[in-house]
Amino acid sequence: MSAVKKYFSDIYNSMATVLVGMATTGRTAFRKPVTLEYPDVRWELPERYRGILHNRIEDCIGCLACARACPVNCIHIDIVKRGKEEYGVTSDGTKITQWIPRFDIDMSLCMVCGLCTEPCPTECLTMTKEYELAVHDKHDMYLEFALDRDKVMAEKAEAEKKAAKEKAAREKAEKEAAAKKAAAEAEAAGKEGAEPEKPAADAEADGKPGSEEKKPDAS
Amino acid sequence: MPIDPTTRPGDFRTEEMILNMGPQHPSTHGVLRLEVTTDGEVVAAVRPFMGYLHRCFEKHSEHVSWTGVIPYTDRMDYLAAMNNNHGYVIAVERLLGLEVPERAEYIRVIMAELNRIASHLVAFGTFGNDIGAVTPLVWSFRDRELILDIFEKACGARLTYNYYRIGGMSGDLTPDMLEDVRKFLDYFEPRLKEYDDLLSYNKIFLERCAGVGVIPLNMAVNYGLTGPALRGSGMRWDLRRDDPYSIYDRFDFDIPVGEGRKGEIGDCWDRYMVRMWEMAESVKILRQCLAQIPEGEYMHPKTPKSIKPPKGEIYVRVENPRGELGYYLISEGKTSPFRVKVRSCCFTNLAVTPAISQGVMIADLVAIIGSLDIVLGEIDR
Amino acid sequence: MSDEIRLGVFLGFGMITLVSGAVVALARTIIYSVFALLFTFFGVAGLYVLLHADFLAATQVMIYVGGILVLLLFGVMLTHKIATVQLRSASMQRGPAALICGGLLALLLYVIFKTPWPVKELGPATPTVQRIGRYLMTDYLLAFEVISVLLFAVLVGAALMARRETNR
Amino acid sequence: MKEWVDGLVEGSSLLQSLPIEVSYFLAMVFFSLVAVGWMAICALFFVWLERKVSARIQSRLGPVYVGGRFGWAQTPADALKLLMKEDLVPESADRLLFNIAPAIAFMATLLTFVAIPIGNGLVIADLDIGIFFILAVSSLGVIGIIMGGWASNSKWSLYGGMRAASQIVSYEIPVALSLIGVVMIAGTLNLVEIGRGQAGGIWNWYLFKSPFLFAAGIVYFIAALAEVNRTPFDLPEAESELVSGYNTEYSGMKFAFFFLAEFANLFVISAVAVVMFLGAWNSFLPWQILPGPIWFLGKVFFLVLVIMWLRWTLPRLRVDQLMHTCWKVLIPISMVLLIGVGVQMWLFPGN
Repeated sequence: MSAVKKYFSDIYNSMATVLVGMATTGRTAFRKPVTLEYPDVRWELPERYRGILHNRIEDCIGCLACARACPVNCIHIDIVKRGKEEYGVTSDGTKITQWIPRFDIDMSLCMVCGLCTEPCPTECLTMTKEYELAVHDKHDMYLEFALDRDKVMAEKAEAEKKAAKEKAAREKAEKEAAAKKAAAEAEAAGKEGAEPEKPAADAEADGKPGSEEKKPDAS
Repeated sequence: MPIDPTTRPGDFRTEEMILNMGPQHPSTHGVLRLEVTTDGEVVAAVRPFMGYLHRCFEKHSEHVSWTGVIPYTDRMDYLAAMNNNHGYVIAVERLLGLEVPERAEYIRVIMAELNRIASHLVAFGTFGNDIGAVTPLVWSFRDRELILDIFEKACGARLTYNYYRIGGMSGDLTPDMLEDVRKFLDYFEPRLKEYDDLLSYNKIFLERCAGVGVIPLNMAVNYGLTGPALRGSGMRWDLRRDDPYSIYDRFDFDIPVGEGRKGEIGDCWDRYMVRMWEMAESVKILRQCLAQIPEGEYMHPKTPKSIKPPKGEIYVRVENPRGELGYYLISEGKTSPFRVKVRSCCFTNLAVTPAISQGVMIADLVAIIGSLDIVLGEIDR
Repeated sequence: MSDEIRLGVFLGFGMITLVSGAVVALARTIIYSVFALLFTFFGVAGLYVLLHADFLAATQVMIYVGGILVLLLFGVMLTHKIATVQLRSASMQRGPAALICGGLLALLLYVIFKTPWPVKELGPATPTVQRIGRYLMTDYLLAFEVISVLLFAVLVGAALMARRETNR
Repeated sequence: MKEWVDGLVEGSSLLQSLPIEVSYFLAMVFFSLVAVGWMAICALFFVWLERKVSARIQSRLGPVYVGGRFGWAQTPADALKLLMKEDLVPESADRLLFNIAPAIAFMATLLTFVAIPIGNGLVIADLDIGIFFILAVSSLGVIGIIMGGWASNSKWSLYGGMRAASQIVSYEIPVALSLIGVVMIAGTLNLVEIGRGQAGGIWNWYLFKSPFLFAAGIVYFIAALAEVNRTPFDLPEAESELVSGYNTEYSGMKFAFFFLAEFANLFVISAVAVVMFLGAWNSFLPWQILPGPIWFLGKVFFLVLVIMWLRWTLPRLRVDQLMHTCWKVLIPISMVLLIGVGVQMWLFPGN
């Protein structure tokens, strides 16, 4: 008899649980969907989000702590010490004592663990909120942060040269003007001469290239 | 064809077919390959093959710093990365003899239990998908996202967290994150009932799971099963209670075990249901954590910058969502470990498959694999 | 419908039936024979429709195609190596076979042409279902019941065999 | 159709100048195209509906982007994509059978569309054996599925084909048995006649005419789900077990044919349920407020919605349980119900 009972209770159970399940799904159907329409609406990323790496090279002192901490060795840094030459200070006041000709991060190797950002003493290596890592060429994943020092130096030298030249020119002009002025004053005291124009070009070259300068480097 | 005179009617000689299931197959949970010998729809023998996701974790660990191993542990059981981290940092801290601040311990437990819920949610969803219901999968991922949001706020990542550090955590849990956890728990508890309505007690689901893939208790012990697979077979064994690590001895929670309510003890339904019940227990633990969490440091202030544990070796095991995860570390006093050996729970759990899947149907095989809830990242490492 | 169209449709269905029947007999691959049988049944069903026996045609399709053909396919697929597509059927002793078939054909043709067939003008189509039902329950009840009992015995036997195999 | 063509010919001088055979032929071609178009529209709409329903059930949005509002152009776009895809035939497949299998599956469904009345007399072929014709022709589809499964020369496909064969052949029986009750009460196999018999209010619908027919309606619904391979009976294409079952190896246009046939079958089983049990094109009040086709399509879409709702709720049965459900539950019950209907007709003749 129990077999007969089981037969009918099975049928009843199937029907009943199917209806319970349908009620559950039916109720959900009238709830608000949770979909975020991604390209149009974007998720607000939290503060600690670990996206693509970025290095503010101006603040980097080349201590190699990040490269040592990286478990996959995707940070390549070259440092050169050039005697006592100064390379300026970081924004928090640390002296930069070495030239960093190469600061490359291979994002295609990086596993975005964030271990490299923790030991950074000047907090110049950070993880941005950039998470759309797809690129068309894998070399685009190879980020080069180092300033091209030679170029910078050349620019600096050029700027200095230019400045010197301008200084000389200005001095000359001033001298001429002074002479002229003196002459004019001597010539006609009541008539006022136009002041010599100030050279517009900045003396100090501020032509630092963009920090995210990319080069198709096969490395 | 000459007929064998000894053949009696009914003694049909049938030919067995070898079916190659995976490594690319919807229900093998990754890149598991099963060589299934089938007799029609009936499985005669199963041979699991793995190694398609082998990444030399153990060897690699010998070449990175002690801290550098942590992100690699994330990638073993990628559905329970927090728990993986937990075991490893405990092992290194014991080598170092480092005490972890109280608050850090609480954060660790909160994270581990949240991750246990997230992991069990995936298990629930994928198991439903294996049985043929797609909606549980989407629902479980919908709710898991909320946990991942908390993780993302806490550590910045949604899958490979790398949140635990030797000596503490990489960041504190701010009050709004704790509020998020509380909100999640309030949202999540009614969902558990919905999951039961949708799947757990559905008659078709019961037919598919109850009494299928039964692992008797002695077999479970002999095969070294751990976690829900062992508890599903009726053994009340949970490292959080039986070998407490971290601060698990402070919490009051039950250890659900399979009771064979709908079929036999140790069937797929029991293993599945143990996970569902465990989620409720994790909620309990989390509520206690939120009530008790003290103020304080989240990182031990005296954690050495360069970690060099003294010479020695240690074995630490923790209760992962999928079972007992053991770390065996040997230190030579250097900056990187001499040897890291992982006792993988999924690996041992998978080993029982051939033993219990003889004579089942192909659909049952899928259910068995799903109920063992394996993660190939951990099996292959 | 005019007679020319009727003739054309008849010839069309006849061709389908004959050609696919030939494929059934001559195909080297058994599975092709079985699938060609599908078109044979279909052609025959078409001929039935042409004779206003629509119920019979539907029955033909339902029972032969939906049931028997599927069973045949099942049998062919299950009893041979299913992993390979090479299911061949060899034809042998063609000479004697051709002789017998030719004789049979001649006999049939003789019978067909010699029999005084009662020719009747085909009236408009009328529903046949009710008449068939009445005949089955009155005039042909015995045949109907005998066939049912036979089929029932077959069913029981098949179930018995299937059960024994699983108990093995 | 004949009357329609005759009427048209009488009204048009151009058609009168042509031989009547040409008119018939043109009408045949026209109605075939109507059936194909109707089937394609149904299938495309159902695919879209399925996506939306599944999305709502799963807290998602579903297609929103293509075509502006509601993503209505998503399925036409998908269809276009499928048609333009490369036509792949696996190397070791049986080319001939592989190619004609989708056509057979498609044809079987198409033929059933011919006999379904969507309004009072609105039917392409008003057949005296209507419901029997639909049952017979829909059993053709299984041949296409087996053929495709076998010709793919893939083990997964073969399993799918085998499962489909055993499942569909088995479930034809409860489908037919549960429909016979209605045929007995209606006294005709003609679908239009059956539909007319249910006019005049919801209490005249055969589903509510007798408790036995009510149960038979449920049995039909369940069995029909199994016959068109919908969850919880979607074993032939059980994705988590057999990858994709019989259409594993299919892609592009041929896959589209299988897919189209599958979704069009949804319409067929719902339409049959509506005609046989749910009053066809009649409104649930004694008077017809809206045109018949609107009622008919409304009911069909409601049933389709329920089928989709079921699909996104339920897990899948196992093969042996499927057979158990059919042979040990549905067939005995439908036989009992049949006897019940007979007894009812005998006790209350003329009701």
